[in-house]
Amino acid sequence: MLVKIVDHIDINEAYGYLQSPDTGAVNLFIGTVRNHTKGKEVVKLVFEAYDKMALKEMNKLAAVAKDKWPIDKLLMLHITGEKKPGEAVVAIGVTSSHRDASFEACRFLIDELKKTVPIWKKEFFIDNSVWVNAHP
Amino acid sequence: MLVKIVDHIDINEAYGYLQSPDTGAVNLFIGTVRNHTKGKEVVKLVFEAYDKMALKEMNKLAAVAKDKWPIDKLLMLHITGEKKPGEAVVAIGVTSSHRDASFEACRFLIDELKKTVPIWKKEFFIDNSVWVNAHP
Amino acid sequence: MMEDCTDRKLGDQTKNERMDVILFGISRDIVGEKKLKITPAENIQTVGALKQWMKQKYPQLEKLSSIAIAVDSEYAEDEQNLFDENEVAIIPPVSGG
Amino acid sequence: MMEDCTDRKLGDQTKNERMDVILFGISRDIVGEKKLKITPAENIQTVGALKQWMKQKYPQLEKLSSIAIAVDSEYAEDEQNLFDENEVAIIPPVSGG
Repeated sequence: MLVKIVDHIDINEAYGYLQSPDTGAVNLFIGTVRNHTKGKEVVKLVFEAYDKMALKEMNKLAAVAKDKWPIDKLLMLHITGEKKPGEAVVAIGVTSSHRDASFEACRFLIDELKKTVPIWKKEFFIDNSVWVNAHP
Repeated sequence: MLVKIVDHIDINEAYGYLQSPDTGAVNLFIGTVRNHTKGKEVVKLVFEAYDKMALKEMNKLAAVAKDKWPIDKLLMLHITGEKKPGEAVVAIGVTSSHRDASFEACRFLIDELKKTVPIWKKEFFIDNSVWVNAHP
Repeated sequence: MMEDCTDRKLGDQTKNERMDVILFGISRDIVGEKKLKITPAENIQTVGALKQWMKQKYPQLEKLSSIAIAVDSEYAEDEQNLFDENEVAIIPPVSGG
Repeated sequence: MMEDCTDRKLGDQTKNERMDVILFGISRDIVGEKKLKITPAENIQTVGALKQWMKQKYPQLEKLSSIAIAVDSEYAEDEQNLFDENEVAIIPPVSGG
């Protein structure tokens, strides 16, 4: 299980961790910065985390997933700092003997991460910036 | 759209193709060789394909997926030849604005590939070998 | 007119003296060849007839989970006619991925 | 006995003259600081009381989609008591991923 807050996500490293001769199915989800949101051009994103708590919450989710599905390897990486369009901000990976489990667990982890893990994203447009989800 | 029969799958290259500044969600499924099946140790797998037809069928599936989901980038790679446990034999990737679409389309493509694409896998054990799925 | 047709047909048969059937995976192992040459004397006109002929000649094909025929690299129904210019292949149960 | 307790309580108050509240994202922007120091004089005993106090002091917090409090880096219910040794943080709506 590899759960980390990092500066940069390296896909090769992530896959290297997930690859296993014991199991045949790897599902990897990568969230990247989009160059637009609601019709406005996005210049960059800045992420900050309550690191200690974010790691705790991510580890809780990983434990729930391991209870629900037969998982061989599990990876959750989230960056903090500044990222430009196209760059990876989150990587979730699950290796299992069954592709059902790898898809479902990966989906569960990214969905739940977005709900509970204390990480915040600020979108920078050409003329202003906003904390995403802050207001209804 | 990148649909290919290859000798070797390079995850970094695959991700490089899927990464897009326009869309935020990449789902990548990688199937690898398992070192055991039904309790028997697997030494290697050998894949062969009816290349021309396999590519046609893969492209048909890609077209169906593009009709069903909003897809920005789509990748289907399958190897032929000999692979050892841990090595990647298939990579399916879908990039979309929505993670729903990326997960669902990726799942659809690997499920259908296994059903219709003319590729055959021979499992080599220590003492014998079998064409997978050949017999009931 | 009729004579013209017959001439052409005979001419074609001379040019293409056999149908090639491409073999993969276990069906290649069973037949023992990558390509099977079927002479016009066998008079195989449809996909279904080819399947029947193959299963009779190679009874081990009968034991497979399924067997399909591809014509010009597309899955073909039993009713489909076979022509000399077609590329024909036996598709045993697939196992990619 | 009663005197002992009072002594200890006074001693604690002297040691920890304020509660630190860690701030992130938009709540940090609203308050204008990374850490808010709350004196014992405010007499905030529970998570719910802290929320109320924060919203009164910084009315813009009221406009957020939600606001949670973490105690020792765990989400906490309104009823939970706050102690001097707790690490307390305001959790505005999360937006990771």
